[in-house]
Amino acid sequence: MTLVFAAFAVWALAWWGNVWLANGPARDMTATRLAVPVIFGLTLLAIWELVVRGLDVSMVILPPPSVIADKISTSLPILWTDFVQTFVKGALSGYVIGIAAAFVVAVIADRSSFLRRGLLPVGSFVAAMPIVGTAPILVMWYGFDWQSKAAVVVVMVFFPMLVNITAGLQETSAMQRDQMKTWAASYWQGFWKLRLPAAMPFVFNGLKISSTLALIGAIVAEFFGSPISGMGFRISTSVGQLALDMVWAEIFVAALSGSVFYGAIALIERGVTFWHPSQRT
Amino acid sequence: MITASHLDLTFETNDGPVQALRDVNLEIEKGDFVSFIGPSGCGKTTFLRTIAALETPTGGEITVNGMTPEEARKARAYGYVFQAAGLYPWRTIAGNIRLPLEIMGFTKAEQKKRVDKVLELVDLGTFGKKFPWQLSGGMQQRASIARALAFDADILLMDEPFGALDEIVRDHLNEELLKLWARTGKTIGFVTHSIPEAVYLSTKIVVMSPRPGRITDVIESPLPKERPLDIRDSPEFLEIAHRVREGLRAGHAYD
Amino acid sequence: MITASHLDLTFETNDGPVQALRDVNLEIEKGDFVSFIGPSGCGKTTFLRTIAALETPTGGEITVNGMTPEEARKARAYGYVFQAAGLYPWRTIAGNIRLPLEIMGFTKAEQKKRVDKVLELVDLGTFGKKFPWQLSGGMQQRASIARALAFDADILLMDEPFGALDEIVRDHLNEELLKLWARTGKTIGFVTHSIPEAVYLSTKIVVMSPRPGRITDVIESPLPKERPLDIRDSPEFLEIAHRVREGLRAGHAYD
Amino acid sequence: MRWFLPVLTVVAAIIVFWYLACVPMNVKFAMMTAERQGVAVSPEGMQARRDMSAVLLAIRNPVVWPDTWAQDKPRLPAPHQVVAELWRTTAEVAPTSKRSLVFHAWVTLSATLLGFGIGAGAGIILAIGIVHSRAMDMSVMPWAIASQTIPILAIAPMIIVVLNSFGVQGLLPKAIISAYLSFFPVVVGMVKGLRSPGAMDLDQMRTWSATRTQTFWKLRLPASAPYLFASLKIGVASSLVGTIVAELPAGGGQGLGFRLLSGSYYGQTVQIWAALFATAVLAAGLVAIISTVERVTLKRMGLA
Amino acid sequence: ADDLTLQLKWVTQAQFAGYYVAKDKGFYDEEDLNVTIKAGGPDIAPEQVIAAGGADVITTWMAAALAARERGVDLVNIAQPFKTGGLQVNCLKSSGIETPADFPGHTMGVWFYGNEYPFYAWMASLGIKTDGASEDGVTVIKQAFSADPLIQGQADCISTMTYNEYRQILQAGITEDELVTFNYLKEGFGMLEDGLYVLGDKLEDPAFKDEMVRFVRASMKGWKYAEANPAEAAEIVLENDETGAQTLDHQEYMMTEVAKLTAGSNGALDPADYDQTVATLLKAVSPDNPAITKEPEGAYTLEITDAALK
Ligand SMILES: Nc1ncnc2c1ncn2[C@@H]1O[C@H](COP(=O)(O)OP(=O)(O)OP(=O)(O)O)[C@@H](O)[C@H]1O
Ligand SMILES: Nc1ncnc2c1ncn2[C@@H]1O[C@H](COP(=O)(O)OP(=O)(O)OP(=O)(O)O)[C@@H](O)[C@H]1O
Ligand SMILES: Cc1ncc(C[n+]2csc(CCO)c2C)c(N)n1
Ligand SMILES: [Mg+2]
Ligand SMILES: [Mg+2]
Repeated sequence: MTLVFAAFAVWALAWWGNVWLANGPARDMTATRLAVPVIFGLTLLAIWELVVRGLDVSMVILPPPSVIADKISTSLPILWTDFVQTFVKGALSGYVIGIAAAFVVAVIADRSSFLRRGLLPVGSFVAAMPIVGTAPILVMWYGFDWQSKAAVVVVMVFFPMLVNITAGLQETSAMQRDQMKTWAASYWQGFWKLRLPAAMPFVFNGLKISSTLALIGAIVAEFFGSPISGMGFRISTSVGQLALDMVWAEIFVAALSGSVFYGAIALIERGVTFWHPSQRT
Repeated sequence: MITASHLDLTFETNDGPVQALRDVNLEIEKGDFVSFIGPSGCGKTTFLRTIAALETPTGGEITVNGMTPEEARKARAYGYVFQAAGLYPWRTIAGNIRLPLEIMGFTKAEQKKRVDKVLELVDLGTFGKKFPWQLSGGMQQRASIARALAFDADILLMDEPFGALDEIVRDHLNEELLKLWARTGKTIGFVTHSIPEAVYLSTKIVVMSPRPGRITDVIESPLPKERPLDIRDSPEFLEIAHRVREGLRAGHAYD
Repeated sequence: MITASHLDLTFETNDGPVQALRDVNLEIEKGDFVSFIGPSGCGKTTFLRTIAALETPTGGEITVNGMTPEEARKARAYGYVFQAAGLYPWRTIAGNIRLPLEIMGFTKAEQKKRVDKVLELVDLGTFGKKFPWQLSGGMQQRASIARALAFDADILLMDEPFGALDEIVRDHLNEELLKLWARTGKTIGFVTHSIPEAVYLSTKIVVMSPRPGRITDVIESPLPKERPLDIRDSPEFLEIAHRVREGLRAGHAYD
Repeated sequence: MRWFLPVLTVVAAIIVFWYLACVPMNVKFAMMTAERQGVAVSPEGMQARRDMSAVLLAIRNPVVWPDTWAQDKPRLPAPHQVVAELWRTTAEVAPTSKRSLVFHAWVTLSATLLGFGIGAGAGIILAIGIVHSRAMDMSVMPWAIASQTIPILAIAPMIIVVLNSFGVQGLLPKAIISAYLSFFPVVVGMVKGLRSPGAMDLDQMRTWSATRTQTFWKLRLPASAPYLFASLKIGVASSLVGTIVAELPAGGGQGLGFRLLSGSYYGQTVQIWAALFATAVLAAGLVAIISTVERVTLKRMGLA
Repeated sequence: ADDLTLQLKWVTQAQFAGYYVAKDKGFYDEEDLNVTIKAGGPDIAPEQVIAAGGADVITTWMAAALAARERGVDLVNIAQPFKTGGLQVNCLKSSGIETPADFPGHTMGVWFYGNEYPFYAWMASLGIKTDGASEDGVTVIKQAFSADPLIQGQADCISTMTYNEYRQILQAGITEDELVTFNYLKEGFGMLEDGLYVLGDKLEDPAFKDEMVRFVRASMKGWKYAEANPAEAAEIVLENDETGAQTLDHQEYMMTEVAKLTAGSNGALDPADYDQTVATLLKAVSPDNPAITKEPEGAYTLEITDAALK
């Protein structure tokens, strides 16, 4: 029980520290920007450790972070294989294909308002189908290896991307489009030089949302059939074996790679849409 | 050179049609400097847009150099300066000015030459590498004018280009514009809210009035082509200004 | 009543500090109508904001009725009209005008009385129930002025309130503003780009110049309080206008 | 009605494509049955066809086409089969029967609504905290993002087991997982919305010396309404996915998620597709309800 | 009445008919028990549920139970209604498989989630590599819980239960003589399937022990009734299926097949079967598949069945 109280104390202390950092003299330093979330995360981990140990929670229900960290350090090769299988082969390729497909359809919808009005409602209906339902079907169609995982990811990212690209392509003002007209620009000149750059803030919005979806999709799809590697495979079989430390090790890798992926896209976004007001302060 | 006869333009909106232009007749000669003035909503912008084939008239006829406006646009006859600067924030000032040149397929070398020239013309020589948001409003407006000048279109259409500038800058740009016009012999259509500006610049002042938008007066300016700034204190100037003001007042509800 | 002495204000930006105000000294008496004029970026807005405690000076001192601007703001001494109308689209015109009254805790009955009064004042009596986007730009601007008037602050600060309006409407609103000022004896700070407007309205014209922003001239107007529109053709008027123009020109790089 | 014809066209195109796709998808099984009944197909023998392209087989054997649209457990059921199954499980059974999709949809819906309530509420509160506390903004936001990269399907069973051990059962565990998925879009949207008032709007409030609370109620909250509704729409759809995911390990029972799974255990593809469509209809319905509320509210606020 | 919760390993189906029949026919009531039966699913680990206190008694396979024991969940077998196992491997003859020696080079579907131990034990003793890397090994895929991979031609062999997936294969049009069947039991790798397990420390409580005695007695009565009346049992299962997706036809089939597995048991665990399961598991120890690494102790008790069946 003392450990549980210690957990509360840690929480209060760290929070106070963060409030001080965030509002204090160093509030705008890069180091502070990094330190605050890190301290917050470490606090969560500390509380987790203390509560699990304090309440003597069974290892088959929730292992403490220290045990998970230990497992991670001893299973790096497995974690790496799984990461390659799920993230690189499944999620990334599906992500790329899904985005490309969304672009093609968005341009088609852009050129014909008839198709836009028809495709978008139907598309949102299709997107509302839960992946837990579509995944088994796609595994049945595309086999057990990463191709079916990529297919699931394609289905998941397609719609958010389509919506965002379509919205982005509408983003130019009437004046900007009229300007292009007065120069007698062709559709594609207008597309490359005006509409696409203007759409970028939206496109990146979609890319960011899709990045978290892609990884989740690839992992979930592995629950419905997979080769004997992959993060989803490892998680589901490890739960069956009550190897909860392995489960959390994989979850950690998933969260880490997902966050890094997200962060990388946010970084590219800064570079590409440097001109947008939201990036300028 | 530009001829509008019995031009009508009606917008269909949710709460009924809006007649933006009714029975507009106007002749603009090659080399004319025509100003459009009139209260808000009288159809100045709409008329300029119709010339540039950005709106399609619902009645009457309009020809540009004997072609339809659409054909003239395809032939890249227009330089259009919109009311707001409308620079693309992801391109530098030079990049923005280069844009229409890229689209029209000028060579790289030609592009550079022209960009440098017009940047100089609007006093932005050292700002080519800056992004639009790093410039004050007035500088952006000038960049947008430079962009319209870069490809040497025969017809220059300008919709309140100096609206956001203070008097001194405005005077300066007015002078520059007059010089450019005198040198190149372009045809210029110019929308403004300022009476002195209209009188100072134009060979022909078109006064418009709203609901429905129509032309109430066309004033040929007797002023010489050469116009120093202090011509604005001359009796001829003041007389024309007075006539414009009267025409304008008739379009308002006050007094 | 408002006293600025040796006021400095420097903004820290990515590419170095920008000195928006340097060594600004100014006295504004109760009941003064002070216009600020000067080229773009000379610190007019910044100075107005500093009076209203929206910016904190980095040097020097400023007092409002003997208090700090912060205290004066807490005491609700200011009515501020921003350059854009800035009405909340989810509130009707009346609702927008009522908003500061709600915040300041006026009673329901008092709110209604005041809203009706100021709506009348700006000629919008029948538009209280409309939403902002159902009004033309000029009407929105008037509503925003009404809002600043509703709670009867002693000091009215207006940042280019008439910038987007055409000459005729502008003249009309200028007259109305002068009447209001004469009747209520408020202290008014007014930013404009138009020399005639500044001269027509003010008891005191402050000419500013940029980089760094500073006051280059303060002109006390000898014009009477009672000012018909055609006072603008009087020699006194033209003389002051000339002096303002000269001061303004000095701040520009041209000629 | 402007969208009616386009949607109809797209749907018609999809249906035609769908029927066509059924042929290669189901052709191998169709040829096998045909062969057993003595119909001549080419090539003969399962073995010979094993590695052949399905499209090729379909083209070479038009005789078996009708059968590809009428199988009991097809790889891809034909549209009319799905519609018939939907009809059978909605119109032809009492809505209170466990054989009725309406019944299962109701079970899923109730957990979704509860979860959505919790998630949207938590999301809004979190967003208010983030907007008003810099420390919360800096520390919570990155972790909120990280939380969404955790595969929910992996931890859903654990959440359920842990909650179970505290005696929490029934609707609530499902609702909590559904809330977990729906809070994020709401946080992101609401933070954006509450921050949408421009510098001038905020300055105006300052010239009136409005308090933080007044600024919140009179400026930030109304200004966030359009963002709120946009994110609520994404949130409610995520919420439904969350419930379905939570139903998988909740230990057999009622709900569309179970229908999906049990369909897959017994190879009943028609049943899976019917459940899928039911879910999509449910989601579309929920989004439509929010859209309607949005339209009415924004209209009354003068924003639409 | 005493409240009891039973956590099943899988969804409601005739595999668990005995318990549903006992509940429906009032056999639990007769023993003054109020039993809640919780259906399971692929993502439910009953071992975890019982460790977390979500159930008093669970059904699971012995291999999984022993594996959980090694991880600190003190599971004890109190009864074994399934005498023999229904797990088998089905291959397509057309793929060229006739004997286990033909496996190398082929793709095999395996159920994981605690069901994989028998497979790895078998492969280990055959000396066939399962890492997918070596030429002379098999490619293992994680098979979802259906017969699709074989039907769709994605695998040459898949795992099936006699009472479920096997029939799905036949129903999909593949005939018995197109199939090769390997029964784990016959291959000597049979392991005890559905047994009843509780936490060891709870057994120290005489009251709990008494509840278990009554529970096992009533459950076995249910099983024997189900064996004798398969049609009625199938209907009872169907009534208890909350998804409303099961078909009577399939459950009747399953009931007849399950009856073959339970027929030989009166509920008591045969220590010889236990020993064989342990021995088989110990043969398969490898770092990748740590079912158990050492002989378990106290993993079963005969006290409950002794008391229940006397
Ligand atoms: N796209 C449109 N749809 C409907 N009505 C329009 C449209 N464009 C302009 N109008 C209407 O046509 C009339 C003329 O508009 P226009 O923009 O030409 O006025 P303007 O003279 O340029 O005014 P301002 O001085 O305010 O720029 C106005 O009543 C306006 O409301
Ligand atoms: N928030 C800020 N951060 C950095 N620099 C600023 C900021 N606000 C104003 N400035 C700078 O301070 C100077 C004065 O700006 P201010 O807005 O007061 O000019 P102004 O006289 O109102 O011009 P205008 O006529 O264009 O409105 C300018 O150089 C401007 O770039
Ligand atoms: C105690 C117990 N252990 C494992 C299984 C696994 N199992 C048996 S049949 C089947 C497929 C669906 O019928 C699966 C996964 C079970 N059911 N019961
Ligand atoms: Mg206009
Ligand atoms: Mg300003």
